[in-house]
Amino acid sequence: MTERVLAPLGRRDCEIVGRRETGGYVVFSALDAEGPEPAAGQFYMLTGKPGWGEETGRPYLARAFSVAAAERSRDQVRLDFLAEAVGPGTRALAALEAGDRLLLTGPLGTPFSGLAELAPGAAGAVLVGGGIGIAPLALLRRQLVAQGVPTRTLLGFRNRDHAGGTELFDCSETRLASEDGHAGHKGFVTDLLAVLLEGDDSGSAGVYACGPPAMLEAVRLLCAERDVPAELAMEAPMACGFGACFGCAIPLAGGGYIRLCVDGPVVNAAAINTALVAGSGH
Amino acid sequence: MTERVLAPLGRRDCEIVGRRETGGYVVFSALDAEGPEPAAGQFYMLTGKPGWGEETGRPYLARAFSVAAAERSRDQVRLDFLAEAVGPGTRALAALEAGDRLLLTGPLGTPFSGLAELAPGAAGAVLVGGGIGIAPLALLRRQLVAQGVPTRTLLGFRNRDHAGGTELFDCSETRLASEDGHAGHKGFVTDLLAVLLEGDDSGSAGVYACGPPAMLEAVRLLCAERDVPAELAMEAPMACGFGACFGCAIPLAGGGYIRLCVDGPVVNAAAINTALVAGSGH
Amino acid sequence: MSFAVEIGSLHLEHPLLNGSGTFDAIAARRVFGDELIANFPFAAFVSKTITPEPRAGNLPPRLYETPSGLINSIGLPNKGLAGFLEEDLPKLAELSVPLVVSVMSPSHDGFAHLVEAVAGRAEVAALELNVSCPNVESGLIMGASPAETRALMDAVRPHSDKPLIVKLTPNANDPAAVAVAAQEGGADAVSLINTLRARAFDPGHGAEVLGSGSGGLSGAAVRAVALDQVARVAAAATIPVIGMGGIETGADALAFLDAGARAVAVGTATFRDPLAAARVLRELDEGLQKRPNAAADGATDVANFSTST
Amino acid sequence: MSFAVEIGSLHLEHPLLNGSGTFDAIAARRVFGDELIANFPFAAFVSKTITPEPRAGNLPPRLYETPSGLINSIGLPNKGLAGFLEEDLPKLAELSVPLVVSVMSPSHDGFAHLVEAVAGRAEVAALELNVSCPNVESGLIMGASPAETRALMDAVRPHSDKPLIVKLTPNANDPAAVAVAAQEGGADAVSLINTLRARAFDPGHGAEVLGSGSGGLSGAAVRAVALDQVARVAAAATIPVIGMGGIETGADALAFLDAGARAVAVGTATFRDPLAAARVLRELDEGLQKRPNAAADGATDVANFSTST
Ligand SMILES: Cc1cc2nc3c(=O)[nH]c(=O)nc-3n(C[C@H](O)[C@H](O)[C@H](O)COP(=O)(O)OP(=O)(O)OC[C@H]3O[C@@H](n4cnc5c(N)ncnc54)[C@H](O)[C@@H]3O)c2cc1C
Ligand SMILES: Cc1cc2nc3c(=O)[nH]c(=O)nc-3n(C[C@H](O)[C@H](O)[C@H](O)COP(=O)(O)OP(=O)(O)OC[C@H]3O[C@@H](n4cnc5c(N)ncnc54)[C@H](O)[C@@H]3O)c2cc1C
Ligand SMILES: Cc1cc2nc3c(=O)[nH]c(=O)nc-3n(C[C@H](O)[C@H](O)[C@H](O)COP(=O)(O)O)c2cc1C
Ligand SMILES: Cc1cc2nc3c(=O)[nH]c(=O)nc-3n(C[C@H](O)[C@H](O)[C@H](O)COP(=O)(O)O)c2cc1C
Ligand code: FES
Ligand code: FES
Repeated sequence: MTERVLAPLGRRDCEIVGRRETGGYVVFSALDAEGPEPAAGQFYMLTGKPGWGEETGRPYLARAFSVAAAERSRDQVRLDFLAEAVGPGTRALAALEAGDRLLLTGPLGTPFSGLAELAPGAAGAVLVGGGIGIAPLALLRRQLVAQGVPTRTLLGFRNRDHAGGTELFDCSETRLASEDGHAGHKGFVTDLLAVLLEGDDSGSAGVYACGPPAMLEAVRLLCAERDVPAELAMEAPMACGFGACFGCAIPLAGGGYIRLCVDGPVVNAAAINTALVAGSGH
Repeated sequence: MTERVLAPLGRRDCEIVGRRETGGYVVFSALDAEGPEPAAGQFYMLTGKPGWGEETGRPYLARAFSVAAAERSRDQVRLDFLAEAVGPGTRALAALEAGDRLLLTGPLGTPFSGLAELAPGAAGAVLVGGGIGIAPLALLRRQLVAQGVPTRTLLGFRNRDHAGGTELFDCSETRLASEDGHAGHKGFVTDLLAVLLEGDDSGSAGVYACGPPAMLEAVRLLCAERDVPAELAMEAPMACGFGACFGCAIPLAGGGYIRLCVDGPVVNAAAINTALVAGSGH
Repeated sequence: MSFAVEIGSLHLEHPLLNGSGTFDAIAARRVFGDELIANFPFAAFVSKTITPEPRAGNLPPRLYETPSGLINSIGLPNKGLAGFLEEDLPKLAELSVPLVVSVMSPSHDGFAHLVEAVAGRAEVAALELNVSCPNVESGLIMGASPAETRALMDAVRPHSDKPLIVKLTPNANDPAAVAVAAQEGGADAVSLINTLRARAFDPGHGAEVLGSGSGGLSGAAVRAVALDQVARVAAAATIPVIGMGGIETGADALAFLDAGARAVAVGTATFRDPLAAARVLRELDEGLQKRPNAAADGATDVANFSTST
Repeated sequence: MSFAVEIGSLHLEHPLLNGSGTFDAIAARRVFGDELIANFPFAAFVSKTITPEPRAGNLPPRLYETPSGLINSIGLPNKGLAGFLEEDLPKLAELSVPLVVSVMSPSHDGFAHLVEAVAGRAEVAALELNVSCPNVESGLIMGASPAETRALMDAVRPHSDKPLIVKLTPNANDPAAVAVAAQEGGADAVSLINTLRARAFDPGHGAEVLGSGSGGLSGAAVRAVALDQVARVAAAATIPVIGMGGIETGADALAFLDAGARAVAVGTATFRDPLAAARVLRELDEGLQKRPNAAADGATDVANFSTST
């Protein structure tokens, strides 16, 4: 799970084979006839079908998407993406239907580390997802469970309109939080994390988190306080996804920047300066 | 038929209610809930659905389309357009399906004159269409026939791939020509016109033509030679369609230019300098 | 929400104008009828540029669509001063909004004469000086350098008390310096951007597509460039700035106000939708209401808002 | 079809390069593996601009998508001369194509030192001089005027015999005059366009989006502007011109050759598709074959073709 899976060179033309709505989100699936199986935390750059320039004249560049599920059958890989329509690009992708084409490059980026690597000796993994950020954790959970790693999952949502995709997780192991109280604990998912880490012995867990910048920053601070190793899957504006543009800069704790697309999107929480980077999510 | 029908101010959002292929062309139909019935020869500016910028980054502006059929039912008008996919804009329009939206402005432009006005005392009308240029003649033929004007129709096509839509005409009154001989006379539609005018008494017909620049120029010269009054529905690159951009210039016989979108697209053949205007068709 | 803007003695009910040469109110009335007069989308009508003598315009083709943009090489077809005053001015006077007449001449004398003749008509509220043409005397584009612009202002300013708006060219090293020169020469406002020099080739045979060889780029493609120039000009000059270049939505218009423009113009977007400006105004109003600093009672004033940034 | 192009002693198998700063061959090899080396899409690799000292780059956000374009404010992050020579150069030497190193310094001395140190390395086939930065001595952009450009050439030319390519800035009154100055100062080629100055504002709160305030526009939106500047430069200069700005298809590349460019570079299009340049090359070949003047035996030569227009 810790190896970066290489991407075939170039952009591939894939067929959309499914689309369904899940709460306020959409899951769309593409058949990748040439690509490898991605590791959890890796992502793809996606482009949807052409059409008239919208009033905004966008989208123009491809959009970065984590892969939420990947299933190999014979020599094809079915990739499931979880989308929240927040702008012209995600809107176009969320509107794709079976039979449409999807252009993709990937898998890209550094995946999540294995638990033994992130937190040697830890008894289990804690997954903390917020909003659309639950996507890469769905694939991570599957891979951890397949390896027999005890895994607890905490998922948080703003409100009913900004929630969905929990069926990608096994509900018996999942605890929910929502700011409007429509599901689970009324409040932040990091409230759940604080309680959970309180009960744990120090050093007994490794945390994997993905979500909005404010959530990731709260996770980073909580874990730093308690010396719990943590990996964060972050966002930044990305033009290329493969290290070409230097646009996806994230400030390091020691000064300077990394390119999130090649040295991330999964970063060790201790390595970065803050998860509250301007432009790094919405 | 000679009055310019005014356009409602602004762009309207219409529903596509039908699409069918006809030879190498496509007929698509939209329901115009607010607009008037257009006169033959008028056109609309059309924009299809938004999407990702194609590799070419186009289409951006609306595209000019003649109306091929218009049928009022209660307070709605069903508009049929005949499309040949020659570039990104026409490709996007030809791919529209029932349920899609179409943005349109119109009806625009000066329509064909009535026969009595074009050729006072003439016994009948001759319609000469080439390629996708048959579209406005389909509507004109219906309007002439409804007025009891004897109408003969000559339609020409390059080859099988660039032909279609003849079912929009009544085949008993229609003669075909094709350069590859796949239908009707092997040769140009203007061959048919020359023969037909040869047999006619001078002054007994008025000609209405629409098609590629070379065809229109041949019609113009033929009719000038024989003193037959003729109207040509021409093309020019159009950014706006309502006189705003001055881009659609067509040179006049007496020098200077007209704007084809407001002083055309139907022009009297005697008024223009040549139908072979650079950029005025493909 | 009070949307009114003053540019010298030119009163605008709201901050949206048309770009010169991108709307012909007379032709549009033929097409859309009197509905156009009742629902005129602009706060003032800016005429297409007129020149001393009639011009037929450039050889076709005059248009070429580019990604999110349009190249035009129209060549300023117009009836000339006499034809404009006689035929067009009476019709334009029927509009319900103030009239701004755009003028251009390749010589200082010609420019001064145009300004005097046009400004002398009561129907005309203000003039826009199109300085994107070469000066026949110096061979330089009139608006490409501060010195050329200042010399032109010195030649025309004495000929009218009406507001003179200088329309800057974006094909310059330093539009802000040109704007300052216009201001020092007595301009009441500057407007920008005019089109960016552009060209296209036909893939079939490799020759230039446009009849005149090259043209000017407008539309959404130039918006980011226009915003940068407007921000630089507004930071350097104190007279009002009228911003334009690719405005298609209220958010776009708001960005120009944020950059320091007092009013904005819609050009190419009108080609796609004759009422684009009306939609932009609606969206602009909504966008301002959503601002954290928008007064709860809806008293936000665009003019104040934009000068305060 | 022979596609080879010579730019001084720099031999290119075909006319397609990458734009400086739009492809990182080292990072791409981490992502795509050795398939990248086997199928390298460019005829030479142009490095990101390096400066004398290391630079971290600009504050994020650094990117903003515009209609058919991209604004970047990357700020030239790089390891500095020493870091580049030590860490990157050995890796770049493993590529199967010649290496062009882009350099920039805010002082003439610094520029001269960079040129000498980089050109002294056998792995380096040619240098590109990025002159889009202000000169610390004069405060003027080095490439914005002919005089500044000539002074820079006089300072650096004596320090290397390798081909020097001057990368022109498009934010100038007259890029053709700057190109001629570079040529007179001994440049072997010029390349253009670099990005157009651009800016964006956040509709939510009205502040500039980019961390550094403004940035540069690239991508399809700038293509028509780039084609005009390339045509003007190629008409004025006799040294080879490397054209770029929004090239995404073979037809686009062909248009730059028609405008007079000898070679072309693909930048932003690579972000959408890492193999965009390979597709562009294929399409360019097809486009040339379809030309009425294409020799039936396929002997059309891009270099001849482009110099003959
Ligand atoms: C590694 C990675 C993985 C990701 N995984 C997922 C995923 O699995 N599912 C998912 O739904 N999303 C995911 N995202 C986020 C997704 O890529 C963005 O939401 C998407 O790029 C936004 O594009 P858009 O066109 O829809 O919206 P945009 O309009 O581009 O952006 C949305 C918001 O950002 C601001 N914004 C940024 N740039 C602009 C601009 N140029 N113009 C206007 N507004 C702008 C606005 O406030 C806007 O509301 C991921 C991002 C990264 C980096
Ligand atoms: C009044 C009027 C009525 C019309 N009625 C009809 C109709 O009923 N049915 C119909 O199918 N068509 C009709 N047309 C033609 C139609 O508007 C054009 O075919 C359409 O605008 C072409 O757009 P496109 O994007 O498909 O192709 P484009 O690529 O815009 O143009 C097609 C060809 O023109 C050239 N070209 C022009 N501009 C460019 C450019 N910017 N970039 C690249 N190539 C360019 C190319 O050679 C290309 O192959 C009408 C036109 C007018 C003026
Ligand atoms: C077809 C066309 C014609 C134009 N004619 C003129 C003109 O006569 N005078 C002038 O000052 N500007 C002219 N312009 C420039 C516009 O007024 C405006 O400055 C420019 O198009 C940028 O705005 P936009 O992107 O909203 O169109 C013209 C622009 C276009 C597209
Ligand atoms: C993200 C980004 C970074 C760039 N960095 C550099 C650079 O370091 N040095 C340079 O000379 N040009 C740089 N450029 C400019 C490009 O090389 C090229 O001139 C410009 O982008 C136009 O080409 P395009 O439209 O194909 O991208 C950069 C462009 C982009 C988009
Ligand atoms: S997205 Fe381009 S370098 Fe990271
Ligand atoms: S298309 Fe704009 S004036 Fe005719």
